Amino acid sequence: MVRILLFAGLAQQAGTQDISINVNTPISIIEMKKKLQEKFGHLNGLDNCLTAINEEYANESSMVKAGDTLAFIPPVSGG
Amino acid sequence: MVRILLFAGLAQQAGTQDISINVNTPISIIEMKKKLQEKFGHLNGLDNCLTAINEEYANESSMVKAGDTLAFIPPVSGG
Amino acid sequence: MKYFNICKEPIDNQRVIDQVIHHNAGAVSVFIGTVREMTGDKQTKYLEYEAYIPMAEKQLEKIGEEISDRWPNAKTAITHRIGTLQISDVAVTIAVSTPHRQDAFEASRYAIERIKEIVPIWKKEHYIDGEEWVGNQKGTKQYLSGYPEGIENK
Amino acid sequence: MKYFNICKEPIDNQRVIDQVIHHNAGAVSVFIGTVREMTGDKQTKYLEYEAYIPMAEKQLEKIGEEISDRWPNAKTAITHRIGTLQISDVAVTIAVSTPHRQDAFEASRYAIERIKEIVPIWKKEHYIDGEEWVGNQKGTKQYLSGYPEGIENK
Repeated sequence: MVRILLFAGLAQQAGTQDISINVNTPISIIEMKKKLQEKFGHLNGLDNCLTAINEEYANESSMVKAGDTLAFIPPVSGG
Repeated sequence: MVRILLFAGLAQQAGTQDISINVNTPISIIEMKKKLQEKFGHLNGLDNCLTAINEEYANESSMVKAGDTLAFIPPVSGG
Repeated sequence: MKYFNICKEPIDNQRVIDQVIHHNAGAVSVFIGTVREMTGDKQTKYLEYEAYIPMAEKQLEKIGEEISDRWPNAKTAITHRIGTLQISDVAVTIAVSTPHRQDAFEASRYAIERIKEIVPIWKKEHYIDGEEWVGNQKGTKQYLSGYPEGIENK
Repeated sequence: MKYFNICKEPIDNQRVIDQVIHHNAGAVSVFIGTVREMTGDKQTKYLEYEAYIPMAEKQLEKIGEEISDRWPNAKTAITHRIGTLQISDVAVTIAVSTPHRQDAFEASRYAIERIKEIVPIWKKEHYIDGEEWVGNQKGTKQYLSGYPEGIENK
């Protein structure tokens, strides 16, 4: 299982912040985005948001494997 | 009487912070500096320090009269 | 208290300041972000901040390291509050101490700019007449590399 | 408490900060000057500050007015301590609030630079091996006009 974290507008659209998705072999973040859209329908901002694997920024071609935590990070607005 | 205030190194050299000097008619700050040097001998830094009359910066040709407070202000170093 | 901290309670500014004062500091520049009521003609009722807490604290720590790289004698502490904040509440307190004042100002300013770039914290404005997540949620800004500015693939 | 204050007791930073926080402030830049132990290879034991108190408070107030002229929505509070200060003690706390952060940083920095130019406060360094009044007491700097920079004859 890969733990998926959603925040801000993404979490609001999906109606959840924290889900798990089963993966048998490592898959890229791009592929995981497709899985998410299958599950939740179109999520505004998913395409261009940042991502982090295990709390470190990653890019779309980075691979996630079972046990990883993948976070989708909309444009930040702290401060 | 004109009240004279001295600070920092000037007060230390003169051995006092606060003295009064009698004036019958208004005199310029330049003249008052001469009176001070007569009283205390040479005071290092008196020539080029700033001055204030009644808590406002003044210049050497400004006149002081009885009832005024004249402060000699060595280069400041607050902060 | 942690030097790089996400908290849910009101921020104690003095505690953040105390974390950076030491015998060879001569200057402390503190930046405090507070909740402002008016933005243009929009009136804020209150704000909500959300964070990816463990990663946000790591990114704050990274900002502290970047500051130490650029200003070798600087010491940094940052606390950001999340949850519901009312008008005038403190959202973030940054304190940077250095031997001399110019560095303190520059480093403190650097810290707030970096927070707005790389720290996973989100602000939702609750206006009198609506609400919105702030930060270009509509997706008009592209992060072509997949990374925020200054964050590199390792 | 006065917004522009010379005090003999330790400075309460939070009280200075509280004086400038209000509903349309979004940013507060605070500058805190502390007593540093080492200056080059000179070791400070403690400092003494002296002020021409009523004039110093007037000049601090003048700095506040200058800031309001340059940054119209800024609100400023400044407290400077005098007397004997030990290493790490706070000598001065400046707080400036503005709607947006850039102005707060600029105004706070402006305030500390102006304090060093026009406010009649003097610092005496007590080093391990001697003491001296700081601030060009030897008289090598000339004030040709009789006024410090930016102070004009009225």
